[in-house]
Amino acid sequence: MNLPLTLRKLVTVICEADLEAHLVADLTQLGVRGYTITDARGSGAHGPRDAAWRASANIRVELLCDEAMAQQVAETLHERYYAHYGMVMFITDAAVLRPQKFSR
Amino acid sequence: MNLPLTLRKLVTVICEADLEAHLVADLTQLGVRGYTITDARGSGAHGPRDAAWRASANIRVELLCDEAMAQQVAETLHERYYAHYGMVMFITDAAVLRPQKFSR
Amino acid sequence: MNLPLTLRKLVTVICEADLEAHLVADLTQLGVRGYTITDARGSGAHGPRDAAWRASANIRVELLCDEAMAQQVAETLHERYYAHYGMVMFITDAAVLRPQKFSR
Amino acid sequence: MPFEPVILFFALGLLAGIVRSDLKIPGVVYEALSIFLLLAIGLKGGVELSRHPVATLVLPALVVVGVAMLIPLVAFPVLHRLGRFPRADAASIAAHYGSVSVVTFAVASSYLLSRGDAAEGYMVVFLALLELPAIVLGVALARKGATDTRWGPLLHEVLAGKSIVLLAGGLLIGWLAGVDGIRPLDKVFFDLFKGMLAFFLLEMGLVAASRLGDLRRAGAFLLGFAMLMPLSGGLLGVVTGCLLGFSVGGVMLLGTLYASASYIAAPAAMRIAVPEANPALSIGAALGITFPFNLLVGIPVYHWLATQLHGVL
Amino acid sequence: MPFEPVILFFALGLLAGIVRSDLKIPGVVYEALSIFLLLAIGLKGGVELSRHPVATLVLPALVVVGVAMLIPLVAFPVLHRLGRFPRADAASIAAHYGSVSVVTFAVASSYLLSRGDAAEGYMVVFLALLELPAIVLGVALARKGATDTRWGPLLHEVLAGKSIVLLAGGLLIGWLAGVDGIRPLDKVFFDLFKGMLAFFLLEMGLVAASRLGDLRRAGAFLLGFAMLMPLSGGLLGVVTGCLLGFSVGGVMLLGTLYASASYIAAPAAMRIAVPEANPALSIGAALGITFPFNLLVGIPVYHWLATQLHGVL
Amino acid sequence: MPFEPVILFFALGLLAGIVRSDLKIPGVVYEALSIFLLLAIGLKGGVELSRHPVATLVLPALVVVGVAMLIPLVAFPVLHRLGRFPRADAASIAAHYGSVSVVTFAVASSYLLSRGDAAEGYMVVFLALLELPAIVLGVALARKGATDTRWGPLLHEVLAGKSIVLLAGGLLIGWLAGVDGIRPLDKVFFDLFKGMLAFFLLEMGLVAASRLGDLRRAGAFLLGFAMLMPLSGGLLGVVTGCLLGFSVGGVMLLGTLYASASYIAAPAAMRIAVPEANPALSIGAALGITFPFNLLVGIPVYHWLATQLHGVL
Ligand SMILES: Nc1ncnc2c1ncn2[C@@H]1O[C@H](COP(=O)(O)O)[C@@H](O)[C@H]1O
Ligand SMILES: Nc1ncnc2c1ncn2[C@@H]1O[C@H](COP(=O)(O)O)[C@@H](O)[C@H]1O
Ligand SMILES: Nc1ncnc2c1ncn2[C@@H]1O[C@H](COP(=O)(O)O)[C@@H](O)[C@H]1O
Ligand code: NA
Ligand code: NA
Ligand code: NA
Repeated sequence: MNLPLTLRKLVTVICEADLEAHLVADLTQLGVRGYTITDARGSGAHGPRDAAWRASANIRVELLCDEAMAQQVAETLHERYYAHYGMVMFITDAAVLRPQKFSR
Repeated sequence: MNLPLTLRKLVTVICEADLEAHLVADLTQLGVRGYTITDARGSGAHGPRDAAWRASANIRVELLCDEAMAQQVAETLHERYYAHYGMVMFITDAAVLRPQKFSR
Repeated sequence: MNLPLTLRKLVTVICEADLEAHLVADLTQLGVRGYTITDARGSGAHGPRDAAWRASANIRVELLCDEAMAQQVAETLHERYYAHYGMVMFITDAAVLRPQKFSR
Repeated sequence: MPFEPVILFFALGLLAGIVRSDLKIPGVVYEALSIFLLLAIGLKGGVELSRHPVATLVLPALVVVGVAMLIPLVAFPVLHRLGRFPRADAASIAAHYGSVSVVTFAVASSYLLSRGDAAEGYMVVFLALLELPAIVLGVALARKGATDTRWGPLLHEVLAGKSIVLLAGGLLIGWLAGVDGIRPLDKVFFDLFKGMLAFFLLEMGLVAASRLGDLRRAGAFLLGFAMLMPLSGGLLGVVTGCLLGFSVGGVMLLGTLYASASYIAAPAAMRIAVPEANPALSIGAALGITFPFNLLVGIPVYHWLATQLHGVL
Repeated sequence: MPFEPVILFFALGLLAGIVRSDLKIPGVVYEALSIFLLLAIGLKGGVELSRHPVATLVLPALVVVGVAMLIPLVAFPVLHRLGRFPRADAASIAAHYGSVSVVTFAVASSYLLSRGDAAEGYMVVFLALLELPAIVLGVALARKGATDTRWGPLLHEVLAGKSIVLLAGGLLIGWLAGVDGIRPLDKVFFDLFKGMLAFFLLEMGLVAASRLGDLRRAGAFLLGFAMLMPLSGGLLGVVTGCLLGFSVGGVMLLGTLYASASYIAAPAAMRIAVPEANPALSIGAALGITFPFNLLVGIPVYHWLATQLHGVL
Repeated sequence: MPFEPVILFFALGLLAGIVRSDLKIPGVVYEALSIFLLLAIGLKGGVELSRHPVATLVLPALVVVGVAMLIPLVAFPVLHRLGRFPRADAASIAAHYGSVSVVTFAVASSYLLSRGDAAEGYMVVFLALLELPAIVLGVALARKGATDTRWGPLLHEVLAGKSIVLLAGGLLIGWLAGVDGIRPLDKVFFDLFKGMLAFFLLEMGLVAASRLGDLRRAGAFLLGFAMLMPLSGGLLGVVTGCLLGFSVGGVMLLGTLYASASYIAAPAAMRIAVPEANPALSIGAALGITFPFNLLVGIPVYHWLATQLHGVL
């Protein structure tokens, strides 16, 4: 391997589209330096969500960061949203080229 | 780490959009409790699929579950679709907060 | 486990939508046999990208391949795009059913 | 009872959803159509408004909004005490019914039009004004006793929400441009209105079909509420309109506004402000029952009420 | 030979695709336009139907559908025996050609209109009726001998598929509402029809361009089939139409229906019901060859045939 | 100074963006509207062109394009020397200002129309011709001395880009079909034009609002440039138009073309050809300042200039 790869965390959050602005505000406040959002639909404990209109649409948010931030994001979202909103979060390892870009 | 994380499986399936209803029926029948779908395009052994119309559109299905279910989903989809449809599946480890939500 | 799973690499690239045709050409030239693209928005070092029009839209490209190809793709994209474009890349392990489909 | 064909599009969508057709109208088309309808309604109202001295509207507007607040104030105890719904759910549903449905208003206007009846153009102003207050009231009811409600973000959420921005923006543009200024835009915003409404109703039918399951779970009390509440609201609106001296058409439209339940602004706002309320209940009732009920039964009834009570009161 | 400008939009799309332009029409626009066209065609047909006693259509409908079944029954052995296509592919292609193309029908109607020719309004009913049976037949041909075909899901797939739901729904709404009821919707569903068709053809051109590669691989036999089959089908339709006593316009439209190949309902249904068939072959032929062939050559030919054989037969 | 209501839609979008409304127009709607506008403008120009002997346009076209090249050739040193922008940025911004904005042109045409003024229909041809050369020049300026520019892909990028394909394709279709051939499409492409433009401007306002932040960082020099450059370009266009003997309307439109800055073709092309240039600068200036400046101030000024200098020069 020529390019050195470093492990970081990839946090993926799937939740109601109505939360987008609030989630982005939370992430920004936590000091996150980047994120990626795609539109999604799905099904879960809160029933089917077919994205036919905004009230039934989901988003899928991805966030590359270091382990401490991943933990902080997980805690914050867990505390603020898990009780009342459709939300699923999972964390995987991901190898990146520029570890400093995803640290703080 | 304050919040305890448990490892589960993340199954990702990429396939022809025409299969969506059938796939969802399969997953429901297998007892899956949640899934997430996004629209996609791409290319593979079945040629380029540019999503310009439904016949050339793909979907990307994600499914958090335990290992047994992941294996069962992989087997079922493999058996039903791999022979004749454009389909790619891969499984990764993912850490989740509520393991019981993704078990059965 | 009945179906044998083999580890391959999943390369995910998030970048400006304007690069799509060029990226696809690069991947094809490198001999990649398949990829998947979804539309995305997000934020990063190059500021917020809200996908309100093409100039501010992102794409998310996924690529299952073997380790050597993953390294080659990472190098090529790093060399051609990292200096001047909004681009993030990360690599994870993924278990697949047909390893030969994602090798070369 | 004259016949309004746009309702058939709603029925078609409902049917397609029930038979699990693969007919799907993409979410972005829903978005685009709702932007079109809100803007067009605003523009139309603004043009009408440009013919009126705005100052004369202040008093009726205050009355219209004030009386409308009775709706959530009555709905809340009915749901909470009688219906035994948790405080949050009762407040959220009350907010939906206190606020208004733009599409129901559009169908009622269209109903009037196809009968050749006129109505005060400034009814659209009331439509815009009625959107917000019931939502604020609903949050206050849900939060009673609690002191941590962040009102700033909530007010911003609704006031800067797309329905207020487009309705009020359209009103302003229509008012500034006037009849002549808007004329070059008539071909899109007025001529296409009814056809676009038909399309939107097709989508609403599909969406409503996917809500029918929620309703089965919601129980008979909510079902009854979702039909009696609009009838009571409609009567209140008709009486208020008569007392304010509106034309028969105006009276009927105010009845419809009071009777209708919001499913654009209210669901989004309540989801954030009262997260513990179950949206399946409020949206299921407003969209699954009250919306079709008003289309099929309510609108003709409010019209009949208007003709009966107009002049008498 | 009069000139139909909407075809130029197809050519522009094709050209843009061939020079690999970055012009892309989003998939949701394709969806929205196809919903519009299906609904508008259904409505138009329904309005026409409301002027006719429906009972008189039963017999011609049976004949039209019955005779149309000859198309897949002839196409299948031609492809399987002569063309040496595997059973599944031959059956799938046969099903596409036995079913009908809504857009080809729309262009043919538009061609008639710009010539000032009239046609029976109820031809749309045949359009809706012809969609399904060839698909069922195609599946039966593919599955011959096999006993495990799940017909229930297949019938549901097509009958509850968006093209039948919208065509039949439009027909019903048009029929119920009648000329006067539909009038307020004319500005969208009728006035905009041709422009929307032009847009859709632009997209079809882009899609067709991306299918040209498939065709090169498909070989000369399929290429020839994709031009001779519509000509034969067109002749069959013209003869049938003459014997049923339709007007010249009606005869020409029936020729076009028989000649056209489906690329909305059939591909989706065959993909599920006969998965081992290669969609590149059927869609490549139907969309890459037969569709443009009918636009450029077929429609004028069927019109000429109709004028020649009408009254003679 | 007459009043053009479509500008109010831009203002509404800008305002909605500034107050951080949740009003979002989906990206695909932006795409669909821009395809509509480009095609409609092309068609309109093509129809006009079909009334003229094309050969007489060759000379004026050469002059119009040749003189327009002065714009990037002046803008580049101003930005690079005076403004101390890096070579790549100076060249990229110069390319944007040398190229043209389709929507600005549309608003100017609409401005003329609502005043009842006529203009040469073939101005659209100049619009299409002016899109490309400044972009090529900009790349050459950025790459001066470098020998590794891959011109092939760049030319393909612009020539096969959606704006050229749709403008040129529309021109050709309009020209081939002529007034009568296009008439059935008028209901979509001409009647809906202004309403669609209003919608598009609403979106542009939202997009422009999200660019205001970039501008604050860009500094006063670029701000001044983004207003003085269009005024100078506009004057150059007006003088050129007068010398070429165009009508007042044509003179004003040429002024607008010269004054306008591209934000469809140029950003996409420069992003690929000159990646080291910061798009926030060029798009921020072109869309955040020059576009609204031209709408509010520029267009009336160029019209005034045209009336003053026409006949005098
Ligand atoms: N097991 C799962 N796997 C993947 N996605 C899920 C899963 N469960 C829920 N989701 C997604 O998360 C959203 C909210 O989930 P829930 O809170 O369970 O309703 C759903 O609409 C799905 O899109
Ligand atoms: N190597 C790959 N990496 C990522 N996605 C792939 C890959 N191969 C195929 N795909 C996706 O899976 C779909 C079906 O693949 P295939 O069956 O190979 O045609 C393609 O259209 C792609 O979207
Ligand atoms: N830390 C991150 N996590 C997830 N996505 C990111 C991250 N940083 C950047 N991105 C995505 O990559 C795009 C380009 O990133 P950048 O080059 O940092 O501007 C952004 O618009 C985001 O969509
Ligand atoms: Na109400
Ligand atoms: Na046929
Ligand atoms: Na310019």
